[in-house]
Amino acid sequence: MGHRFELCEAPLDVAALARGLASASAGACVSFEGWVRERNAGRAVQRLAYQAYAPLARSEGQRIVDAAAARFAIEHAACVHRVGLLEIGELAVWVGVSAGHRDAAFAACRWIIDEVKAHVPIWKNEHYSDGESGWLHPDNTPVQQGPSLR
Amino acid sequence: MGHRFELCEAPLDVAALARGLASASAGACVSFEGWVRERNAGRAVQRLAYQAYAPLARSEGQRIVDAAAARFAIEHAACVHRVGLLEIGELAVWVGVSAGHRDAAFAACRWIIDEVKAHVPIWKNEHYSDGESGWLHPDNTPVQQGPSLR
Amino acid sequence: MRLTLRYFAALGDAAGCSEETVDIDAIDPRALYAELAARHRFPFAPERLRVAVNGAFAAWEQRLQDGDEIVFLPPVSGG
Amino acid sequence: MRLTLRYFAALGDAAGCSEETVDIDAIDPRALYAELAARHRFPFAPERLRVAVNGAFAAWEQRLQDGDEIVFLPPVSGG
Repeated sequence: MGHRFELCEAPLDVAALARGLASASAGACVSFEGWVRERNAGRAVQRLAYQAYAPLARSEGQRIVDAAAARFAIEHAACVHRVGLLEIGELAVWVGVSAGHRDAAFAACRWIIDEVKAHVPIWKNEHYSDGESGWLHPDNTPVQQGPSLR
Repeated sequence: MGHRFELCEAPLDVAALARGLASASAGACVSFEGWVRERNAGRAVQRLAYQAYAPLARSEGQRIVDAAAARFAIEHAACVHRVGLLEIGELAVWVGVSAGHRDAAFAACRWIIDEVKAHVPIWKNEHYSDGESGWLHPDNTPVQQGPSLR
Repeated sequence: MRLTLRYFAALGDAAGCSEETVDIDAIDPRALYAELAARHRFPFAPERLRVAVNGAFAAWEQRLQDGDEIVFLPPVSGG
Repeated sequence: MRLTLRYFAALGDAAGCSEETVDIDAIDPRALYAELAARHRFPFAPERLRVAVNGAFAAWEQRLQDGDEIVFLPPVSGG
Protein backbone atom coordinates (compact mmCIF):
# COMPACT_ATOMS: atom_id res chain seq x y z
CA MET A 1 0.00 0.00 0.00
CA GLY A 2 2.99 2.33 0.02
CA HIS A 3 3.07 4.95 2.74
CA ARG A 4 -0.10 6.54 3.96
CA PHE A 5 -1.37 9.00 6.55
CA GLU A 6 -5.06 9.44 7.24
CA LEU A 7 -7.47 11.15 9.58
CA CYS A 8 -10.49 9.11 10.57
CA GLU A 9 -13.73 10.01 12.36
CA ALA A 10 -14.83 6.41 13.01
CA PRO A 11 -13.19 3.74 15.20
CA LEU A 12 -10.14 2.24 13.51
CA ASP A 13 -10.15 -1.28 12.08
CA VAL A 14 -6.68 -2.38 13.14
CA ALA A 15 -6.87 -5.76 11.41
CA ALA A 16 -7.65 -4.13 8.09
CA LEU A 17 -4.91 -1.56 8.59
CA ALA A 18 -2.38 -4.26 9.44
CA ARG A 19 -3.29 -6.28 6.32
CA GLY A 20 -2.17 -3.28 4.27
CA LEU A 21 1.37 -3.76 5.57
CA ALA A 22 1.75 -7.34 4.29
CA SER A 23 4.69 -8.16 2.05
CA ALA A 24 6.37 -11.45 1.18
CA SER A 25 9.77 -9.78 1.56
CA ALA A 26 9.01 -8.35 5.01
CA GLY A 27 10.17 -10.29 8.05
CA ALA A 28 9.12 -7.79 10.71
CA CYS A 29 6.10 -5.66 11.48
CA VAL A 30 5.93 -3.20 14.37
CA SER A 31 2.80 -1.32 15.32
CA PHE A 32 2.07 1.38 17.86
CA GLU A 33 -1.35 2.11 19.33
CA GLY A 34 -2.09 5.22 21.38
CA TRP A 35 -5.03 4.64 23.72
CA VAL A 36 -7.16 7.11 25.68
CA ARG A 37 -6.13 6.82 29.33
CA GLU A 38 -8.53 7.15 32.24
CA ARG A 39 -6.26 9.60 34.04
CA ASN A 40 -3.92 12.40 33.04
CA ALA A 41 -1.84 14.48 35.42
CA GLY A 42 -3.81 13.12 38.37
CA ARG A 43 -7.27 14.00 37.00
CA ALA A 44 -9.94 11.46 36.06
CA VAL A 45 -10.64 11.75 32.34
CA GLN A 46 -14.12 10.84 31.08
CA ARG A 47 -13.52 11.18 27.35
CA LEU A 48 -11.59 13.39 25.02
CA ALA A 49 -11.91 15.12 21.70
CA TYR A 50 -9.30 15.56 19.00
CA GLN A 51 -9.54 18.56 16.71
CA ALA A 52 -7.44 18.75 13.54
CA TYR A 53 -6.69 21.38 10.95
CA ALA A 54 -7.46 18.67 8.43
CA PRO A 55 -5.80 19.79 5.16
CA LEU A 56 -2.52 20.62 6.86
CA ALA A 57 -2.70 17.59 9.19
CA ARG A 58 -3.04 15.32 6.15
CA SER A 59 -0.20 16.89 4.19
CA GLU A 60 2.09 17.07 7.22
CA GLY A 61 1.27 13.48 8.21
CA GLN A 62 1.90 12.28 4.67
CA ARG A 63 5.21 14.14 4.62
CA ILE A 64 6.22 12.28 7.80
CA VAL A 65 5.42 8.75 6.58
CA ASP A 66 7.12 9.50 3.25
CA ALA A 67 10.16 10.79 5.12
CA ALA A 68 10.22 7.62 7.24
CA ALA A 69 10.26 5.51 4.08
CA ALA A 70 13.23 7.52 2.79
CA ARG A 71 15.05 7.39 6.11
CA PHE A 72 14.60 3.71 7.10
CA ALA A 73 14.80 0.42 5.17
CA ILE A 74 11.08 -0.33 5.38
CA GLU A 75 8.45 -1.86 3.12
CA HIS A 76 5.23 -0.12 4.11
CA ALA A 77 4.35 2.54 6.66
CA ALA A 78 0.96 3.86 7.67
CA CYS A 79 -0.48 6.12 10.33
CA VAL A 80 -4.12 6.87 11.08
CA HIS A 81 -5.22 9.42 13.66
CA ARG A 82 -8.74 9.68 15.05
CA VAL A 83 -10.55 13.01 15.21
CA GLY A 84 -13.72 13.79 17.17
CA LEU A 85 -14.94 12.38 20.46
CA LEU A 86 -13.23 9.31 22.00
CA GLU A 87 -14.00 7.23 25.07
CA ILE A 88 -11.53 5.76 27.58
CA GLY A 89 -9.64 2.82 26.11
CA GLU A 90 -10.35 3.82 22.51
CA LEU A 91 -7.60 3.82 19.95
CA ALA A 92 -6.54 7.42 19.21
CA VAL A 93 -3.65 6.82 16.84
CA TRP A 94 -2.21 3.79 15.07
CA VAL A 95 1.19 3.48 13.39
CA GLY A 96 2.26 0.34 11.52
CA VAL A 97 5.53 -0.40 9.73
CA SER A 98 6.66 -3.53 7.88
CA ALA A 99 10.32 -4.08 6.99
CA GLY A 100 12.82 -6.73 6.01
CA HIS A 101 14.29 -6.68 9.51
CA ARG A 102 13.15 -5.58 12.94
CA ASP A 103 15.71 -2.83 13.55
CA ALA A 104 14.22 -0.68 10.80
CA ALA A 105 10.63 -1.57 11.73
CA PHE A 106 11.08 -0.54 15.38
CA ALA A 107 13.05 2.61 14.53
CA ALA A 108 10.64 3.82 11.86
CA CYS A 109 7.53 3.14 13.95
CA ARG A 110 8.96 5.07 16.88
CA TRP A 111 10.14 7.91 14.64
CA ILE A 112 6.74 8.29 12.98
CA ILE A 113 4.75 8.51 16.22
CA ASP A 114 7.27 10.99 17.67
CA GLU A 115 7.10 13.17 14.56
CA VAL A 116 3.32 12.98 14.34
CA LYS A 117 2.95 14.02 17.97
CA ALA A 118 5.41 16.87 17.49
CA HIS A 119 4.28 18.32 14.19
CA VAL A 120 0.83 17.32 12.93
CA PRO A 121 -1.76 20.01 13.74
CA ILE A 122 -4.06 17.99 15.98
CA TRP A 123 -5.18 19.09 19.43
CA LYS A 124 -6.48 17.12 22.38
CA ASN A 125 -9.28 18.38 24.61
CA GLU A 126 -9.79 16.36 27.78
CA HIS A 127 -13.18 16.20 29.45
CA TYR A 128 -12.81 15.56 33.17
CA SER A 129 -15.13 13.77 35.55
CA ASP A 130 -15.71 17.03 37.46
CA GLY A 131 -17.35 18.55 34.36
CA GLU A 132 -14.43 20.72 33.35
CA SER A 133 -12.58 20.37 30.11
CA GLY A 134 -9.52 21.89 28.58
CA TRP A 135 -7.00 21.92 25.78
CA LEU A 136 -3.65 20.34 26.38
CA HIS A 137 -0.10 21.32 25.64
CA PRO A 138 2.26 18.86 23.93
CA ASP A 139 3.48 17.72 27.36
CA ASN A 140 -0.16 17.03 28.40
CA THR A 141 -0.27 19.98 30.80
CA PRO A 142 -3.39 22.13 30.47
CA VAL A 143 -3.19 25.28 28.35
CA GLN A 144 -5.14 27.28 30.95
CA GLN A 145 -2.53 26.85 33.71
CA GLY A 146 0.36 25.96 31.47
CA PRO A 147 3.77 27.55 31.07
CA SER A 148 2.68 29.44 27.97
CA LEU A 149 -0.04 31.47 29.71
CA ARG A 150 1.59 34.86 29.88
CA MET B 1 -3.79 -10.83 31.68
CA GLY B 2 -0.46 -10.33 33.38
CA HIS B 3 2.59 -11.55 31.50
CA ARG B 4 2.41 -14.64 29.38
CA PHE B 5 4.52 -16.72 27.02
CA GLU B 6 3.03 -19.49 24.90
CA LEU B 7 3.86 -21.91 22.13
CA CYS B 8 1.14 -22.45 19.57
CA GLU B 9 0.68 -24.99 16.78
CA ALA B 10 -2.18 -23.17 15.06
CA PRO B 11 -2.18 -19.78 13.31
CA LEU B 12 -2.22 -16.92 15.82
CA ASP B 13 -5.30 -14.77 16.39
CA VAL B 14 -3.64 -11.38 16.74
CA ALA B 15 -6.85 -9.51 17.53
CA ALA B 16 -7.59 -11.82 20.46
CA LEU B 17 -4.01 -11.57 21.69
CA ALA B 18 -4.10 -7.78 21.50
CA ARG B 19 -7.36 -7.61 23.47
CA GLY B 20 -5.53 -9.27 26.34
CA LEU B 21 -3.27 -6.22 26.62
CA ALA B 22 -6.11 -3.74 27.22
CA SER B 23 -5.96 -1.56 30.32
CA ALA B 24 -7.69 1.71 31.16
CA SER B 25 -4.43 3.02 32.60
CA ALA B 26 -2.37 2.17 29.52
CA GLY B 27 -1.76 4.90 26.95
CA ALA B 28 0.52 2.96 24.63
CA CYS B 29 0.63 -0.49 23.07
CA VAL B 30 3.49 -1.72 20.90
CA SER B 31 3.43 -5.03 19.09
CA PHE B 32 5.99 -6.91 17.04
CA GLU B 33 5.18 -9.53 14.43
CA GLY B 34 7.81 -11.80 12.87
CA TRP B 35 6.73 -13.01 9.45
CA VAL B 36 8.08 -15.83 7.29
CA ARG B 37 10.03 -14.22 4.45
CA GLU B 38 10.13 -15.57 0.91
CA ARG B 39 13.92 -15.31 0.76
CA ASN B 40 16.80 -15.78 3.17
CA ALA B 41 20.45 -15.30 2.37
CA GLY B 42 19.63 -15.18 -1.34
CA ARG B 43 17.70 -18.47 -1.45
CA ALA B 44 14.00 -18.80 -2.24
CA VAL B 45 12.20 -20.19 0.80
CA GLN B 46 9.06 -22.25 0.24
CA ARG B 47 8.04 -22.79 3.86
CA LEU B 48 9.70 -23.38 7.18
CA ALA B 49 9.31 -25.43 10.30
CA TYR B 50 9.94 -24.43 13.88
CA GLN B 51 10.94 -27.08 16.38
CA ALA B 52 10.91 -26.34 20.11
CA TYR B 53 12.08 -28.10 23.23
CA ALA B 54 8.66 -27.27 24.61
CA PRO B 55 8.98 -27.50 28.41
CA LEU B 56 12.16 -25.42 28.49
CA ALA B 57 10.92 -23.04 25.77
CA ARG B 58 7.83 -22.32 27.88
CA SER B 59 9.73 -21.77 31.12
CA GLU B 60 12.45 -19.69 29.46
CA GLY B 61 9.88 -17.61 27.55
CA GLN B 62 7.88 -17.03 30.71
CA ARG B 63 11.06 -15.98 32.53
CA ILE B 64 11.69 -13.41 29.79
CA VAL B 65 8.23 -11.78 29.85
CA ASP B 66 8.30 -11.73 33.65
CA ALA B 67 11.74 -10.13 33.57
CA ALA B 68 10.45 -7.51 31.11
CA ALA B 69 7.65 -6.64 33.53
CA ALA B 70 10.19 -6.18 36.32
CA ARG B 71 12.57 -4.18 34.14
CA PHE B 72 10.17 -1.78 32.36
CA ALA B 73 7.15 0.25 33.51
CA ILE B 74 4.59 -1.81 31.62
CA GLU B 75 1.04 -3.04 32.20
CA HIS B 76 0.87 -6.32 30.26
CA ALA B 77 3.31 -8.26 28.13
CA ALA B 78 2.74 -11.35 26.05
CA CYS B 79 4.63 -13.40 23.52
CA VAL B 80 3.41 -16.33 21.43
CA HIS B 81 5.67 -18.37 19.17
CA ARG B 82 4.45 -20.74 16.48
CA VAL B 83 5.82 -24.27 16.19
CA GLY B 84 5.40 -26.66 13.27
CA LEU B 85 5.13 -25.92 9.57
CA LEU B 86 4.61 -22.32 8.36
CA GLU B 87 4.03 -20.85 4.92
CA ILE B 88 5.47 -17.63 3.46
CA GLY B 89 3.87 -14.56 5.01
CA GLU B 90 2.62 -16.43 8.07
CA LEU B 91 3.08 -15.00 11.52
CA ALA B 92 5.89 -16.86 13.32
CA VAL B 93 6.12 -14.87 16.53
CA TRP B 94 4.05 -12.12 18.15
CA VAL B 95 5.04 -9.84 21.03
CA GLY B 96 2.66 -7.28 22.54
CA VAL B 97 3.23 -4.82 25.37
CA SER B 98 0.91 -2.23 26.89
CA ALA B 99 2.21 0.54 29.14
CA GLY B 100 1.36 3.94 30.54
CA HIS B 101 3.74 5.59 28.11
CA ARG B 102 5.32 4.69 24.81
CA ASP B 103 8.98 4.72 25.91
CA ALA B 104 8.45 1.66 28.09
CA ALA B 105 6.18 -0.05 25.57
CA PHE B 106 8.72 0.23 22.74
CA ALA B 107 11.69 -0.70 24.91
CA ALA B 108 10.01 -3.73 26.49
CA CYS B 109 8.65 -5.04 23.18
CA ARG B 110 12.09 -4.80 21.59
CA TRP B 111 13.78 -6.35 24.60
CA ILE B 112 11.39 -9.32 24.68
CA ILE B 113 11.82 -10.25 21.01
CA ASP B 114 15.61 -9.90 21.28
CA GLU B 115 15.70 -12.12 24.38
CA VAL B 116 13.33 -14.69 22.91
CA LYS B 117 15.40 -14.95 19.74
CA ALA B 118 18.59 -15.27 21.76
CA HIS B 119 17.55 -17.69 24.48
CA VAL B 120 14.34 -19.66 23.91
CA PRO B 121 15.11 -23.18 22.61
CA ILE B 122 13.33 -22.97 19.24
CA TRP B 123 14.97 -23.86 15.94
CA LYS B 124 14.10 -22.84 12.40
CA ASN B 125 14.36 -25.26 9.48
CA GLU B 126 13.99 -23.62 6.06
CA HIS B 127 12.65 -25.58 3.11
CA TYR B 128 14.00 -24.17 -0.13
CA SER B 129 12.44 -24.13 -3.58
CA ASP B 130 15.24 -26.39 -4.90
CA GLY B 131 14.03 -29.15 -2.57
CA GLU B 132 16.79 -28.80 0.00
CA SER B 133 16.22 -27.88 3.60
CA GLY B 134 18.37 -27.05 6.55
CA TRP B 135 18.63 -25.83 10.09
CA LEU B 136 19.66 -22.27 10.70
CA HIS B 137 22.05 -20.57 13.07
CA PRO B 138 20.92 -17.55 15.11
CA ASP B 139 22.28 -15.25 12.39
CA ASN B 140 20.19 -17.15 9.79
CA THR B 141 23.20 -18.79 8.19
CA PRO B 142 22.82 -22.54 7.56
CA VAL B 143 24.23 -24.94 10.13
CA GLN B 144 25.65 -27.18 7.40
CA GLN B 145 28.01 -24.53 6.00
CA GLY B 146 28.05 -22.26 9.02
CA PRO B 147 30.91 -20.99 11.14
CA SER B 148 30.30 -23.62 13.81
CA LEU B 149 30.92 -26.59 11.56
CA ARG B 150 34.28 -27.74 12.80
CA MET C 1 -7.71 43.55 2.85
CA ARG C 2 -10.17 40.71 3.50
CA LEU C 3 -8.69 37.68 5.33
CA THR C 4 -10.25 34.47 6.63
CA LEU C 5 -9.09 33.18 10.01
CA ARG C 6 -9.66 29.65 11.29
CA TYR C 7 -9.17 29.01 14.97
CA PHE C 8 -8.31 25.75 16.70
CA ALA C 9 -8.05 24.54 20.27
CA ALA C 10 -7.42 27.30 22.85
CA LEU C 11 -7.44 29.99 20.17
CA GLY C 12 -10.97 28.97 19.19
CA ASP C 13 -12.08 29.16 22.81
CA ALA C 14 -10.54 32.64 23.17
CA ALA C 15 -12.00 33.93 19.89
CA GLY C 16 -15.38 32.38 20.66
CA CYS C 17 -15.62 31.07 17.10
CA SER C 18 -13.89 28.59 14.80
CA GLU C 19 -13.71 30.95 11.85
CA GLU C 20 -14.03 34.65 11.10
CA THR C 21 -13.48 36.95 8.17
CA VAL C 22 -11.80 40.25 8.94
CA ASP C 23 -11.09 43.44 7.01
CA ILE C 24 -7.74 44.37 8.36
CA ASP C 25 -4.64 46.18 7.30
CA ALA C 26 -1.89 43.65 8.20
CA ILE C 27 1.18 43.26 6.05
CA ASP C 28 2.15 39.80 7.39
CA PRO C 29 1.05 37.12 9.90
CA ARG C 30 3.11 38.75 12.64
CA ALA C 31 1.24 42.04 12.38
CA LEU C 32 -2.06 40.20 11.99
CA TYR C 33 -1.49 38.12 15.13
CA ALA C 34 -0.58 41.20 17.18
CA GLU C 35 -3.86 42.82 16.16
CA LEU C 36 -6.02 39.73 16.76
CA ALA C 37 -4.27 38.68 19.98
CA ALA C 38 -5.13 42.08 21.46
CA ARG C 39 -8.72 41.80 20.25
CA HIS C 40 -9.35 38.22 21.47
CA ARG C 41 -6.90 38.02 24.39
CA PHE C 42 -5.18 34.95 22.93
CA PRO C 43 -3.32 32.96 25.61
CA PHE C 44 -0.14 32.47 23.57
CA ALA C 45 2.88 34.59 22.85
CA PRO C 46 3.54 34.32 19.10
CA GLU C 47 6.82 32.44 19.64
CA ARG C 48 4.69 29.54 20.88
CA LEU C 49 2.75 29.33 17.62
CA ARG C 50 3.29 28.35 14.02
CA VAL C 51 1.34 29.93 11.21
CA ALA C 52 -0.21 28.45 8.07
CA VAL C 53 -1.38 30.41 5.03
CA ASN C 54 -3.74 28.73 2.58
CA GLY C 55 -3.17 25.28 4.07
CA ALA C 56 0.64 25.28 4.20
CA PHE C 57 3.10 26.30 6.88
CA ALA C 58 4.29 29.85 6.26
CA ALA C 59 6.82 32.33 7.59
CA TRP C 60 5.70 35.05 10.01
CA GLU C 61 7.00 37.59 7.49
CA GLN C 62 5.15 36.19 4.47
CA ARG C 63 3.37 39.00 2.61
CA LEU C 64 -0.40 38.50 2.97
CA GLN C 65 -2.76 38.71 -0.01
CA ASP C 66 -6.41 39.64 -0.16
CA GLY C 67 -8.49 36.44 0.30
CA ASP C 68 -5.81 34.46 2.17
CA GLU C 69 -6.84 31.89 4.78
CA ILE C 70 -4.63 32.18 7.84
CA VAL C 71 -4.38 29.73 10.73
CA PHE C 72 -2.35 30.34 13.86
CA LEU C 73 -1.41 26.92 15.19
CA PRO C 74 -1.17 26.37 18.95
CA PRO C 75 1.36 23.80 20.15
CA VAL C 76 0.00 20.48 18.93
CA SER C 77 -1.10 17.69 21.27
CA GLY C 78 -2.14 14.80 19.04
CA GLY C 79 -1.24 11.17 19.62
CA MET D 1 23.66 -45.51 34.18
CA ARG D 2 20.56 -45.21 32.00
CA LEU D 3 20.03 -41.75 30.43
CA THR D 4 17.44 -40.38 28.01
CA LEU D 5 18.63 -38.03 25.30
CA ARG D 6 16.37 -35.79 23.26
CA TYR D 7 17.78 -34.29 20.08
CA PHE D 8 16.70 -31.14 18.30
CA ALA D 9 17.53 -29.45 15.02
CA ALA D 10 20.92 -30.37 13.53
CA LEU D 11 21.67 -32.75 16.42
CA GLY D 12 18.53 -34.72 15.59
CA ASP D 13 19.59 -34.92 11.94
CA ALA D 14 23.05 -36.15 12.94
CA ALA D 15 21.74 -38.70 15.47
CA GLY D 16 19.08 -39.87 13.05
CA CYS D 17 16.48 -39.83 15.83
CA SER D 18 14.74 -37.38 18.13
CA GLU D 19 15.25 -39.43 21.26
CA GLU D 20 17.34 -42.30 22.50
CA THR D 21 18.02 -44.10 25.75
CA VAL D 22 21.64 -44.99 26.41
CA ASP D 23 23.45 -47.03 29.02
CA ILE D 24 26.58 -45.05 29.46
CA ASP D 25 29.15 -44.28 32.06
CA ALA D 26 29.32 -40.47 31.98
CA ILE D 27 29.86 -38.42 35.10
CA ASP D 28 28.54 -35.14 33.68
CA PRO D 29 27.10 -33.62 30.48
CA ARG D 30 30.59 -32.72 29.27
CA ALA D 31 31.74 -36.35 29.32
CA LEU D 32 28.41 -37.48 27.89
CA TYR D 33 28.62 -35.07 24.97
CA ALA D 34 32.18 -36.14 24.13
CA GLU D 35 31.02 -39.75 23.95
CA LEU D 36 27.89 -39.05 21.90
CA ALA D 37 29.52 -36.49 19.59
CA ALA D 38 32.06 -39.11 18.58
CA ARG D 39 29.33 -41.70 18.07
CA HIS D 40 26.95 -39.43 16.04
CA ARG D 41 29.44 -37.01 14.47
CA PHE D 42 27.63 -34.00 15.90
CA PRO D 43 28.44 -30.80 13.93
CA PHE D 44 29.01 -28.61 17.01
CA ALA D 45 31.89 -28.06 19.37
CA PRO D 46 30.48 -28.16 22.92
CA GLU D 47 31.24 -24.44 23.46
CA ARG D 48 28.51 -23.71 20.90
CA LEU D 49 25.88 -25.58 22.90
CA ARG D 50 23.94 -25.24 26.11
CA VAL D 51 22.76 -28.22 28.09
CA ALA D 52 19.51 -28.94 29.90
CA VAL D 53 18.93 -31.68 32.45
CA ASN D 54 15.35 -32.66 33.28
CA GLY D 55 13.89 -29.60 31.55
CA ALA D 56 16.09 -26.91 33.08
CA PHE D 57 19.36 -25.35 31.97
CA ALA D 58 22.27 -27.04 33.69
CA ALA D 59 26.02 -26.73 34.08
CA TRP D 60 28.34 -28.90 31.99
CA GLU D 61 29.80 -30.19 35.25
CA GLN D 62 26.47 -31.14 36.85
CA ARG D 63 26.63 -34.68 38.27
CA LEU D 64 24.31 -36.90 36.24
CA GLN D 65 21.87 -39.30 37.90
CA ASP D 66 20.38 -42.51 36.64
CA GLY D 67 17.16 -41.73 34.74
CA ASP D 68 18.05 -38.13 33.85
CA GLU D 69 16.77 -36.59 30.62
CA ILE D 70 19.53 -34.64 28.91
CA VAL D 71 19.17 -32.22 26.00
CA PHE D 72 22.11 -30.62 24.23
CA LEU D 73 20.78 -27.36 22.81
CA PRO D 74 22.14 -26.10 19.48
CA PRO D 75 22.30 -22.32 19.02
CA VAL D 76 18.66 -21.24 18.87
CA SER D 77 17.08 -19.65 15.79
CA GLY D 78 13.50 -18.83 16.75
CA GLY D 79 11.70 -15.60 15.93
